[in-house]
Amino acid sequence: KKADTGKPRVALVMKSLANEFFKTMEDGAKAHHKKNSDKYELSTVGIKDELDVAQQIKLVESMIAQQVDAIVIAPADSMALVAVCKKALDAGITVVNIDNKFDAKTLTSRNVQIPFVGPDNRKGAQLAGDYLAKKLAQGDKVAIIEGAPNSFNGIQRKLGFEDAMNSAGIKIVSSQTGYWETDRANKVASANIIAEPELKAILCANDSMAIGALAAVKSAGKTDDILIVGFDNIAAVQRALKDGDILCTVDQHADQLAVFGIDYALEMLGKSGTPQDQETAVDLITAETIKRP
Amino acid sequence: MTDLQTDIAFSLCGITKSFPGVKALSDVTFDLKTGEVHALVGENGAGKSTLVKIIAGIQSADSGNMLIKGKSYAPPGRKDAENCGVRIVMQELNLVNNLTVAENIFLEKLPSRFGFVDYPKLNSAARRLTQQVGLSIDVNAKVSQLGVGQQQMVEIASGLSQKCDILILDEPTASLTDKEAQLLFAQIEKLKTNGVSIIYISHHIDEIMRISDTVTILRDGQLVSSHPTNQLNADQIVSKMVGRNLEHSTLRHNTETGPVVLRVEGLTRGRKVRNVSFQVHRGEILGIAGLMGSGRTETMRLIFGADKPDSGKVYLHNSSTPAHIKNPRHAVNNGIALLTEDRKEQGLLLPLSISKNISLAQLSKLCRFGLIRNSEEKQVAADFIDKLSVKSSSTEQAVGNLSGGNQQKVVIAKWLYKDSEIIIFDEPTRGIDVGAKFEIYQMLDNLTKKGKAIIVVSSDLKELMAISDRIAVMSDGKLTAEFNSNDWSAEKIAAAAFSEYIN
Amino acid sequence: MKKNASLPRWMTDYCGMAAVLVILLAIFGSSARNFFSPATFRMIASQIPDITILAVGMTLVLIIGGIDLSVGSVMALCGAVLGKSLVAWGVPLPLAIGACLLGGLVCGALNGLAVITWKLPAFIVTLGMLEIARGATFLVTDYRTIDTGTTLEFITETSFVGIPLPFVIAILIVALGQLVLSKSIFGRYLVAIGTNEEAVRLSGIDTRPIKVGVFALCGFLAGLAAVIQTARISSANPNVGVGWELQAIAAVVIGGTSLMGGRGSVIGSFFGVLIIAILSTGLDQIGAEEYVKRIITGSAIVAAVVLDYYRNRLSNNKN
Amino acid sequence: MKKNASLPRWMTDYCGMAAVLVILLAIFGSSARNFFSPATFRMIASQIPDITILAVGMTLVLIIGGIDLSVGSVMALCGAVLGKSLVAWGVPLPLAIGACLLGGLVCGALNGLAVITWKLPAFIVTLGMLEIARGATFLVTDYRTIDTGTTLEFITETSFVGIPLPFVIAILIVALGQLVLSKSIFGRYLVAIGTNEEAVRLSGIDTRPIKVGVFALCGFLAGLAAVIQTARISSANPNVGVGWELQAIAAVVIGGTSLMGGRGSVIGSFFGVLIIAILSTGLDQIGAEEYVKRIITGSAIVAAVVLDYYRNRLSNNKN
Ligand SMILES: Nc1ncnc2c1ncn2[C@@H]1O[C@H](COP(=O)(O)OP(=O)(O)OP(=O)(O)O)[C@@H](O)[C@H]1O
Ligand SMILES: Nc1ncnc2c1ncn2[C@@H]1O[C@H](COP(=O)(O)OP(=O)(O)OP(=O)(O)O)[C@@H](O)[C@H]1O
Ligand SMILES: [Mg+2]
Ligand SMILES: [Mg+2]
Repeated sequence: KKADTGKPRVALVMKSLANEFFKTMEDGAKAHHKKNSDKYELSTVGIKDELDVAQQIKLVESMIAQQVDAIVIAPADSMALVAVCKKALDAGITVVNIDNKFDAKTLTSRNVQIPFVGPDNRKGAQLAGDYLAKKLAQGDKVAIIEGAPNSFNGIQRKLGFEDAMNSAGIKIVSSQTGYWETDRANKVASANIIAEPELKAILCANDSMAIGALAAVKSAGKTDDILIVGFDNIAAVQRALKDGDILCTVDQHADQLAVFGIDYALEMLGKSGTPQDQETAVDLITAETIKRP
Repeated sequence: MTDLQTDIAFSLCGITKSFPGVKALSDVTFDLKTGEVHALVGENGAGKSTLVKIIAGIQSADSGNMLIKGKSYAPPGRKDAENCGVRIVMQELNLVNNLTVAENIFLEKLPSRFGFVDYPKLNSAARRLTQQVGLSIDVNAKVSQLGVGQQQMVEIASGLSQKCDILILDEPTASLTDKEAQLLFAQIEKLKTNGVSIIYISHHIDEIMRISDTVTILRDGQLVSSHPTNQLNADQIVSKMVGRNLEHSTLRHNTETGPVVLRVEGLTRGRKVRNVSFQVHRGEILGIAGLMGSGRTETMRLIFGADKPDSGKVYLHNSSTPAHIKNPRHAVNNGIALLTEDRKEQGLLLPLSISKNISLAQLSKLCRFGLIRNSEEKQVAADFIDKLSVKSSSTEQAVGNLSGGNQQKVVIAKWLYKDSEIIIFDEPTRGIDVGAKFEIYQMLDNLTKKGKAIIVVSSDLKELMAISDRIAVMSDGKLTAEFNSNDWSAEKIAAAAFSEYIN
Repeated sequence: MKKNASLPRWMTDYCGMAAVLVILLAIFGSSARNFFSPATFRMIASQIPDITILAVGMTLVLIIGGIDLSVGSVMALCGAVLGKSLVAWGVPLPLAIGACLLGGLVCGALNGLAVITWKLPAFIVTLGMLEIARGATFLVTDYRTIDTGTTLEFITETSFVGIPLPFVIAILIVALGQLVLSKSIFGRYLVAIGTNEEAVRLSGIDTRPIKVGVFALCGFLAGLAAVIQTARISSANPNVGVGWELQAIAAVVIGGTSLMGGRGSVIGSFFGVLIIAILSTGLDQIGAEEYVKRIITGSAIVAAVVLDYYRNRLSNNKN
Repeated sequence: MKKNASLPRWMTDYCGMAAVLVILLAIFGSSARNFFSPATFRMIASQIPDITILAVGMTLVLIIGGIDLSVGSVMALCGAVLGKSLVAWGVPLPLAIGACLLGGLVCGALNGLAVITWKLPAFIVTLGMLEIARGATFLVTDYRTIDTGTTLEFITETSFVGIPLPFVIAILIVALGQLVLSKSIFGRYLVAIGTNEEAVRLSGIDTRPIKVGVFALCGFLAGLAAVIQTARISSANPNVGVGWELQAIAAVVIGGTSLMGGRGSVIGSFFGVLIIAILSTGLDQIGAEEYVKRIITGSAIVAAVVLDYYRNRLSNNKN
């Protein structure tokens, strides 16, 4: 069932193509493919935002229709995509899960096995939270700005932040969604700052929201009092990290995430047997780690 | 006929109705006999439409009561009135443009089977009705494709579509030509013999004299008199309406016309306007006569640039090069004004005030530093309200709340304020009362004295013969004849109007 | 002359859109791999039923001169109700589906009632409902996707002569919608209200129940779409349907329905849905970049209505 | 009598909304901590200028009976152009701002031109532009946030007697907008076109340049909003402004502008923006759950227009 060229065809099904993080992921995959163009063919597709589950199902179906050999998917919903991925498996397609882990219960209830290759978001968030905790004292007050409701990664990161704060005895006074957006986060952060004058830090579930929180802190004139934590290590926060405006962020190597998945899929194509999950690295990024070459 | 008591089909007593700023009706009382045509006359804004709307359940009275065949009657809505046997054809068109003629005629009672419209039945019933009123069009045509006159006839057909005991006709002939009016009178005659009572509103006194049995006269919302028609003559009716005697200075003998200011050559658009040529001089009134749908309105719209002609040229001020009038703005800039026949759809900004409607075409004159001077604007409006005796509560009253005739006066005021050189009036006196008509004739006369060139399109032949210097006649899109005041007669004009339809 | 006038009318009404479809198919057929495979068409048939059903409801609402911005949220809410009743509350399937449809009907009727009671613009009422229904969805689902397992799979797996049940339902609804619109008294009143509501009211027809009815119907259809949509993704996702209202409106307008009311066609809307579906499937299959997709989709929406303008001019000139 | 009629008119026009504001302030003042602090008002003043400016443009577009769904995307595109010119292309600041404003003007003018050339509904044209401008934004930014550093900070940091520059600009635009609308010929034409375009055309006024002008102005204001928005978050985000068009429309309609055209007020829109801003700030400050926020926001949007209905009835009865 190989394509005319004889090379395996891998489809990378993304959660969103209109977002920096996923763009980096896609670019990484493309760069990898360029280097290894003799080994496989790659097509990348994605939905316009992370909300349109039905559209992503369509994409998987359309990949099944095109009879690709492997699908590497960052599912927009950890349950809703399981059924269609099962269809792909039934059609003899290799499926690898990246970025957003499928719900374990759903997988077992449908009796499918799809390996997850990716970072542990909760662990990453905890790393950042622990680093922040060192700068704070017990009983200090912080706020969390969450990702979009129902987003698996958003929930994991929130949980990671909470783990760190709880173990350090720091109080979370507010936890509201910023929908991953800069502007929304800016407004929530501004409100937090006013509602809680002793606020010491804002933990944001991604860097776009950290940028919004930073703007809020600046306009409130509290740059020295409130620390900001982000996630993803995007290009736009590099300056803020260096200047210490943002305390730290977490790098889960977006450019490599898809590549790990593709590699794993290619590896699996040759083999049979029960695939295992594979965890990838998450690193804490601070002003110091940046300055290090 | 039995005794007098049972003869009364309907009576109303002490009807009073106020709107913000106006008392439209005060204490109106009269009886309607079975099988009579009861005419309701009065100046614009006298309250005629308001009164019949109350009878038809469209508006409710502030006080007073009504009786139908001795039983108390206070319809909360039009449907209830219809259930009591009262139907109305309203003054303003109320048709659904996107539906067919047949659907419009039977809108409230579409024949159906299992919730689905029974089209064969609907169309044959509609065809019968349109033939009765003399409307020779496809009942499957959309109403939006009809001219105003034809739409008026659809309204009439709709009014006749169901059986009723009392039929109200509010200015049904305002945009009909004589031919259609005659057919309507025949229908009215037939209904009368079937015992239907008819309330008939019109500004045409001759019609009233001809078809009505009783005339009730309203002035400023009050009942002035109610008499059998044969006890009155036309002059008496008019003087009771306006509350004074009108001097008749109707005929116009202004032979002093200047050079040609507008020359139309070979104007053509589809079948509706075919190779029309004519010219108008300074200080002259050119009347345009023709049957309904003969293309008069279309021709005027072409001259004004509201529609694009297929071919033909318009020359202005004796120039030998044709004027480039591509849109109404060019026309207005070239000193042409057009009073459209459909004031509601094309002439007025109904929710806006009188003053804003009058100033619309000439705002730059009211401006200083790019800002409109409101006091000046109101002053201008007040002057015109005075000059044209527009019945209104203030210059800031919404035009939509004025009576039909007064709305027409506002449109006229807008163009008078614009002060163009060539003014085209399409049915300028549609819905205007006798008194005001004479004022408008007077005004037209004054305009010619100022050297304006005027074209008047009218379905009222008598009116045209009274005010025009020349009359051009259109028939089925062609200009078939031109008459001077010394050689025209109603017969000749009618013959020319029919000429293209015969054969 | 009558025959002459009505035949081209019918043809020009849809042949413009059919032409667009053919062009799209030709473009993608030649540029996307395996585009002309039965799988592509099976996929489209399985994917458009929900949006088609929404578009039918939207067509009727637009025809009376209204708009319903809440269909996407209401669909999500109905799906949530369905999922929650099945999974958490253990309600039997027919009852759960009934609750789902009823939920849609109620949301729609509330829209309609607000519109007639306070004479509010439908735009703002349904914008409010968009937020409220989404909030209610979050409340019902606790922001989490509800896995409905295999309970609803029978819906997508039943098929008639190879045509999946949802597609059959959608086609039936389109046919029924068109029939009601063009032949029934209710349908005629919709057109009449959209053209000149005052005239209809003055004819002694109470327009209010008709308006409430249309909004309720639109909500009910959103409930039906929710059943199909939930079955298709085997789960009730609280974020589903965001932006679907605009997609439905775009399809309906491409299909020739006027946003000003008074003119429209359900079959046209179906063509509109097809055009958008094929465009988006095709762009996905050729693997176009997101920005390219956006620009092409936007241009295509405008181009389709521009085409309609020229088609109208053409057919008017012929007459 | 004339005086009597005009004084209450003026007062009732805005006092309904002022009452809503007072109620909101009272509720949040008693439930949110530190709500009545200067910081809250400074924050609101720093956050509403961009949406206020969008709302002014939207008001004018709605008054002519149009709509502009593209303002959010166009703002994002303008921001992207600004950020990219500053950071990647090293364009001097005034030029970059000029390019940003020009970009908005061009997008708006294109909307207007499409509307008049093909007589299309503004809804569908601007829906197309919504997609196209977003696509163009992705193209310009390559989907990435552009950090504008401190270049634009002077905009947010300049202030006059304690009032930040963006707020001053927004207030000026509101005042100017209201003046133009109620006193200038252009403004009068807008109202007239929204009331009965055909009558305006037949009064010898070419409505087409006016319509293009309004859309262009709305686009230009989106560009201006982009400058302020980019300065506020010190970066150009390609996903900014999603859904802002509906937010702006909601504010404008709450402010008493009719979606049918012909009636509206810029000052009213400003009140509408304030109501929505205070509602959302208040809900953020009390830390309400997301579903509560949604339900309250939706209900408040509808409630505000319902209130307007009763206010109108009240003031009509008084006359
Ligand atoms: N809805 C309304 N609001 C305010 N005033 C109104 C309203 N309807 C009618 N009027 C006023 O009531 C008066 C009577 O109007 P009506 O339409 O009954 O006059 P009419 O006799 O039919 O006149 P015409 O011959 O011009 O049709 C007029 O002064 C008019 O301005
Ligand atoms: N918009 C339109 N679409 C199709 N046909 C039209 C339209 N407007 C007018 N007509 C038709 O064109 C013909 C000429 O109409 P026009 O209004 O110019 O005639 P008219 O002489 O002014 O008569 P009327 O007394 O009806 O105003 C009529 O048969 C009319 O039905
Ligand atoms: Mg009248
Ligand atoms: Mg005419």
